[in-house]
Amino acid sequence: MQAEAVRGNRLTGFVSGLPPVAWILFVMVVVFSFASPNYFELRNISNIFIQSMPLMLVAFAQTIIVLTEGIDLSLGTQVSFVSVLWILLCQYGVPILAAAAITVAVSMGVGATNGLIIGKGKIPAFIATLGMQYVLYSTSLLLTAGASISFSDYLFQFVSETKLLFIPLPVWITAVMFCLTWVMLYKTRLGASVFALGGNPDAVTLAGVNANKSLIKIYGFAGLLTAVSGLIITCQLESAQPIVGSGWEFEAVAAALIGGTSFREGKGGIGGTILGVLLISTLKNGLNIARVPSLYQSAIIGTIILAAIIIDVMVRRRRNG
Amino acid sequence: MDETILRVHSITKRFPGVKALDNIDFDLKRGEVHILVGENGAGKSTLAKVILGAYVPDEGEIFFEGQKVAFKTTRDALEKGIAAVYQEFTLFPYLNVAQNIFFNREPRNKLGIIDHRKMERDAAELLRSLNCEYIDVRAYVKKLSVAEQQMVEIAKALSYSPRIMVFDEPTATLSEREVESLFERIHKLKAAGIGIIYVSHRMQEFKFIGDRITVLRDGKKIGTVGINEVSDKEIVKMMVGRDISQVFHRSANVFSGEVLKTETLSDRAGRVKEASIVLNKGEIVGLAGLVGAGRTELAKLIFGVDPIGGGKVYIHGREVNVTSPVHMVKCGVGMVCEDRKRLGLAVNDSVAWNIMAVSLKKYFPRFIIYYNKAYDIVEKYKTQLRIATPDVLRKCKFLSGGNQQKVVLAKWLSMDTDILIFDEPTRGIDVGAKIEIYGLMDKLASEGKSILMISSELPEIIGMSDRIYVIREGRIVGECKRAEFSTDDIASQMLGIVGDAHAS
Amino acid sequence: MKKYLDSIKHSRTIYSFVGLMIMVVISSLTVNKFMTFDNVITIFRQASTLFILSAGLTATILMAEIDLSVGAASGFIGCVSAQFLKADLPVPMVFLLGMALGALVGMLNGFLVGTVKMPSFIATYGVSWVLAGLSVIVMNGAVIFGLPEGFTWFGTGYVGPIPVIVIIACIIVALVYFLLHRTTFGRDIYSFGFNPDAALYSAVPVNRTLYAAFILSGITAGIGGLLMMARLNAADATMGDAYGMQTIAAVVIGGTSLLGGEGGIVGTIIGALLLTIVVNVMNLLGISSFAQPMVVGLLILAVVMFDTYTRAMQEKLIE
Amino acid sequence: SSPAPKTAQQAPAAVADSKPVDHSKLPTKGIGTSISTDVKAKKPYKIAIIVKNTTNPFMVKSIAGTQKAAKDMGFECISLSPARQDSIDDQVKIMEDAIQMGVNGIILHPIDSNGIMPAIRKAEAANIPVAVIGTPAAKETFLRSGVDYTETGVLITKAVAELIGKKGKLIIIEGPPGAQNAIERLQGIKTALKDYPDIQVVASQTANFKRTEGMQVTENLLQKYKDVNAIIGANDESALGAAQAVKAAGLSGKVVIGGFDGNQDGSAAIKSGEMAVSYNTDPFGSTYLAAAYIVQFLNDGTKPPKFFVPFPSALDDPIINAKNIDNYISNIAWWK
Ligand SMILES: Nc1ncnc2c1ncn2[C@@H]1O[C@H](COP(=O)(O)OP(=O)(O)OP(=O)(O)O)[C@@H](O)[C@H]1O
Ligand SMILES: Nc1ncnc2c1ncn2[C@@H]1O[C@H](COP(=O)(O)OP(=O)(O)OP(=O)(O)O)[C@@H](O)[C@H]1O
Ligand SMILES: [Mg+2]
Ligand SMILES: [Mg+2]
Repeated sequence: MQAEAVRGNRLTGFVSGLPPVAWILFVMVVVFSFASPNYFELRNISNIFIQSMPLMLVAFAQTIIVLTEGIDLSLGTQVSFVSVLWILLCQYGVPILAAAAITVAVSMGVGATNGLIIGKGKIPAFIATLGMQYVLYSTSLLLTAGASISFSDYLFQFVSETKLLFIPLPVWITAVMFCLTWVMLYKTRLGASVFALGGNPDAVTLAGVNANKSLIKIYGFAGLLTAVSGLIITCQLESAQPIVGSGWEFEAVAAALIGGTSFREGKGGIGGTILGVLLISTLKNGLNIARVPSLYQSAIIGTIILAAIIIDVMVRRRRNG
Repeated sequence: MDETILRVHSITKRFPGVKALDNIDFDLKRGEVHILVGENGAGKSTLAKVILGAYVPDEGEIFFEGQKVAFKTTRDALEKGIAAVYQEFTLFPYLNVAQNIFFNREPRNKLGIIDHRKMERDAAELLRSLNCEYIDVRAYVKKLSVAEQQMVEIAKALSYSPRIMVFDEPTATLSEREVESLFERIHKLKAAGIGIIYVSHRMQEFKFIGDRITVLRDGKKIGTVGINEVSDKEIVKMMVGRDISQVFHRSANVFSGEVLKTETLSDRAGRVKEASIVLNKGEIVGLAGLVGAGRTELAKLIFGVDPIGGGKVYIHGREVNVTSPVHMVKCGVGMVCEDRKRLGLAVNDSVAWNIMAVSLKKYFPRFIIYYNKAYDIVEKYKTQLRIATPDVLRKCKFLSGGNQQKVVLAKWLSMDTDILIFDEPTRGIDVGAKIEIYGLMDKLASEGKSILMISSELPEIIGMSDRIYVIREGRIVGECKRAEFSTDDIASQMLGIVGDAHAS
Repeated sequence: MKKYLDSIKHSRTIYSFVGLMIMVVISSLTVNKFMTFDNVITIFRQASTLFILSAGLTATILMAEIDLSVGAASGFIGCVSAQFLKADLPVPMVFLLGMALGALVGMLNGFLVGTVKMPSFIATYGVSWVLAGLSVIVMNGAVIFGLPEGFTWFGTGYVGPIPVIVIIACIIVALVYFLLHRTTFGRDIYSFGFNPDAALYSAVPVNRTLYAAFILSGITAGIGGLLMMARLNAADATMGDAYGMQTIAAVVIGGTSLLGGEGGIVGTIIGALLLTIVVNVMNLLGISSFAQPMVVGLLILAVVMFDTYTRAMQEKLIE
Repeated sequence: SSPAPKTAQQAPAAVADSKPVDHSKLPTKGIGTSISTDVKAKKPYKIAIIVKNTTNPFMVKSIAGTQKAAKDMGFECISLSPARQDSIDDQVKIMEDAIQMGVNGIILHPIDSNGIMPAIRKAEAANIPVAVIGTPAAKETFLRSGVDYTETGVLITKAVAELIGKKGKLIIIEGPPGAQNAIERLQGIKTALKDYPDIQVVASQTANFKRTEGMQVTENLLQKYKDVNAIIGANDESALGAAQAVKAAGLSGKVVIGGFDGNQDGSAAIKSGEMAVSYNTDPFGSTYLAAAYIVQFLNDGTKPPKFFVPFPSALDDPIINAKNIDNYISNIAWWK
């Protein structure tokens, strides 16, 4: 009996210790399952996952940047830029995988440039990346003359439609990137500097770390994640859309914050971000499946996301006393 | 080669508005503890940081083991084996203890992957050597107490296996037990031939661990002496630059009527416990206590910055509902904060607007500002307090510490409140400015203003106060009138010990 | 001398002004019809919405906060007001309601930032998301047009050779200038922006000031939305979208620092003019509109970098 | 010199046979809100109408057209729109959601010809017929309806050219760069202009289908080209913006303005003389027609006579001008 009581306590302890986003997500899934019969089906769940992968990667990128007390407003346009660059290179006759590699490298370069402007140039991240956002937006439009551009290759279909052990390839790719990011964050010095920069930037320098170099690497790593996101969305749309990623940077911040990452003290991590992104995709998908008129959807989504962030802020404040 | 491990030759370092170090010579031998003392702002931390590569000196040279070195960053110094416990908080709240201790030096494999297990083992061992095995190496630093955090800072510095260690006020936030462990460790380091630079204000520590002592004042070196060659009194005299009696001037005053009274005042965090104090018209009341005793917390409660947990505040005999500084200023209370740059001033704003910050609504109750009038007011206080600035529109960050403090005082003088709380009013300013401020406080009191003064400098608090409250761990533990003042008594009350084992 | 207690003399606005002058000279040389009276009036007329929207925003940015909801709020208020006009409410009433609605939006932002203590960046973005969604609902997918003459006059009418909307913009800018630079409220904003903690200890009513700044930003967003609609003689749900980031660009290019305290409304006007001239000139030169955001982005980076550089230089000099 | 980027222009759908289908062969009668049909659904099918956004009346009336069709024919209409206006990846997601909901047919306004293809393939794999309206998909689907954009461009340009006496200066206000329909329409305009060598295009700039931008661009251009004779806006909204600017510049009556869509405000402008011509693009009727074809197919497998059934087409007298405006407003207009 006593053992049971202990276990009960542990369970309630575990449950009440869960981040608020887990709760909201759970409630949402229950509500949608009741609201529509074909909601809780494997195919739909799989849909939600596939649909959220590109945003998920951008949200990982945004999370590590927010952890450094930064922000990257150019992530969305980076996705578009990557997509455009890849297809363009293919159209010029570069082999598709080589083109992808070049694209990834360029994207990391773009990220690193952000880091350079912020660190060396001592420009607030908000402004530096706002400038970069405008520049990349223009670049993508100029490169494509504003139109979507396409290239046909079996690779696109292969990536977006193959399943390995019942799990679609984009999910695998994202999982791999998650592991990579996780290892970077928790198992390398760069990762430690992410939390350190957000927690106590002056002390980073005192510890003999070149903070500017770290920023360049961190934003460069974000560029890597965005690049993969751009490649996946290109495969999913089998074409490059010059403005496809616009606005993702904000959804990504929202996901990170809903997931418990905070702009202060280097607090948070990418685990919560997964839930944050899933919350946003579940919401969008559920509203459609439950046939909520599209007219009302945008306002509903906005309100719920705002509410989720408020709840997260409040609950954590209460927990920390 | 002689046993000097480090030599600093005519170092000068300037900051906007101050010469923090002026032509300083300094040396450190193997296996010695070299103590650096001086008043707040004397330049101790700056000297330490120059040695550590955190600041690049404007002039001068540094020799490490006879070799000239030019550190550009702390990394350069760390590579030579010069590590430090800084005065500031240098930990990262959301990294764990082990990660903090080995930050940027984590053991890793060829792929760059950190070996957490080894790191945690090493961290635990280090902490054990400091008698701190109770600190969980996997806990976020954020969750530790202030003292525990300080021990982690010390462990972090030790983990570099340095050849020179710099301790900048390491004991300020430690309890006795931890101080003992630290000293034990310092003695071991000494025995191992490591040179130690030790910055502290606590005189009683000097004799216990020190070998030589260097006194700084206003960025200048006053002298270096063997620890056994001087008395505490002489050290104080070197620090202050003149006899204490010359510095403090207090006119005899008659006090009439209570202006401020607190009744069992407590905060919510438990740092202030049932404090009852009284302040009379025309009186200067000192609040003595160790760093962390809760003096600032009490002041913040009275000024309405922090929410009150229990108790009452009376002003002119009437109970007031302490809600916010806005309200307390209306009730006639003003506060000069201890942290000038963070809380006292908008350093990027001009002198003029800083002076007007509080009193603006008093002079311009109808919302609209008339520049001519504002300008006249600013000029008046600039002249009255002799604030040295070529232009009242100059940003405060370009002023020296003393002048900055005068700006803060001008801000409150222009508001003309009856009650003033001065928290460390002379921290980090030169002696000249100090004397001016003491004179001003005396004048204010004789004009019938009441002052509650918090200070960590006993001579100052004894020299200026009409009455003193001693506060320890959030409680008022003693009260004495000017006639009964005795350094010994007050110090032992502050420390919570009975007897006279302490320096006079 | 006494006059210059005003912070303008000491702010970086001067660099933005030099930038504007350089731009004007280059434009006059490259575009032959640039310095005509008509074109100047056109530029001002086009910039007037931006003037109004970014005027209130300047106050929030001076406090080191940001209001990303300006564009969405102006669009939303425009949409709601269009419905009011359709319901035959009198024009002055619609203006009042529009401003009240703006104040309400500002209050919501103030609540989230000041009371809930969310970062303003994300709070106002959330609010803008909700408002954009509400605009869609309010319009129900329609475009409202054919607004009463008495109303569209504010957007399209002229007093002599000067468009009414330019006059209104100037009045609002003057009012905000007065508020920011000549009142105790304005000083509170600056105090807060320079150092919120010091402001608290200086008995500045910090939360009230924060609310007030967001409310100001909401009200100007409301007026901007109304005039945008009057100028277009129509309202649609997406009309405010373009202004979300453009207003911030105007403020930043005008030399107001996102770190708070530095800058002011004069800079914002210059920033807004610069942005408008860039678009105007690119149109006149027939340059692809795709390149416009690039120019804006580079302008933002250039201004801020130049500012940071000169600041560092000045600090060295004073030492 | 670089090869021009390959755009969806080269996709097969765009070159599909776009000859109008004889009225008598259509399953529907009439046009605009008066459209009707004899087709009845044999089962209560679920048919989804997926639009680009919910802010444009054109899209909203597409939904309305499907809803009327649902009532007339007896099926269930599900309307969906991207949460982020005009976002292609959101549109792909809602296509997938629709498939998940088990719809029997989809009527779709694709945001992008190429980007929508994977989603269309998924629908087809699930045996769901997809009828596209307006912007075509990159490959042939069950049906394409709505207007032939190239044709609209040609016809409006001809109408404008005749009104200015086949010579003079012309400003083109383009649609959103890259938007399929805008590209085709511009193509049509340029094709038609080949027949009018005396008409000179002095400027061609984008206004993104928006009234504000149409106004600003025109304001700026009018500084330089005060003597312009005509302006063609890529849709009514941008043309209305241009009209606003022309009015503000005091050039009312001197500039012939043409637009496309025949929307409510555009119609009013034609009536008041501020605009000269527009083209009835009838979203209401085209989705209704698409729905009728889908229901026929679901009933008994009947396929449309060919892939692209333009509607309204030249046969429907789509040009709206001062002469027929009253009839258009009272009997035909899709926006009522
Ligand atoms: N980063 C800085 N920027 C500007 N001024 C500085 C800076 N650091 C120190 N100062 C100034 O240099 C002088 C010496 O400061 P320092 O910190 O060395 O004093 P200290 O002796 O360590 O005092 P304390 O006992 O308070 O720690 C002070 O006037 C201080 O205000
Ligand atoms: N128990 C505690 N837990 C956490 N922080 C503490 C504790 N006690 C003190 N501190 C911190 O130590 C610092 C000094 O504390 P406090 O202001 O109460 O002391 P004080 O008597 O005013 O000393 P001083 O004015 O010399 O700093 C503050 O920053 C406070 O937050
Ligand atoms: Mg110090
Ligand atoms: Mg204190």
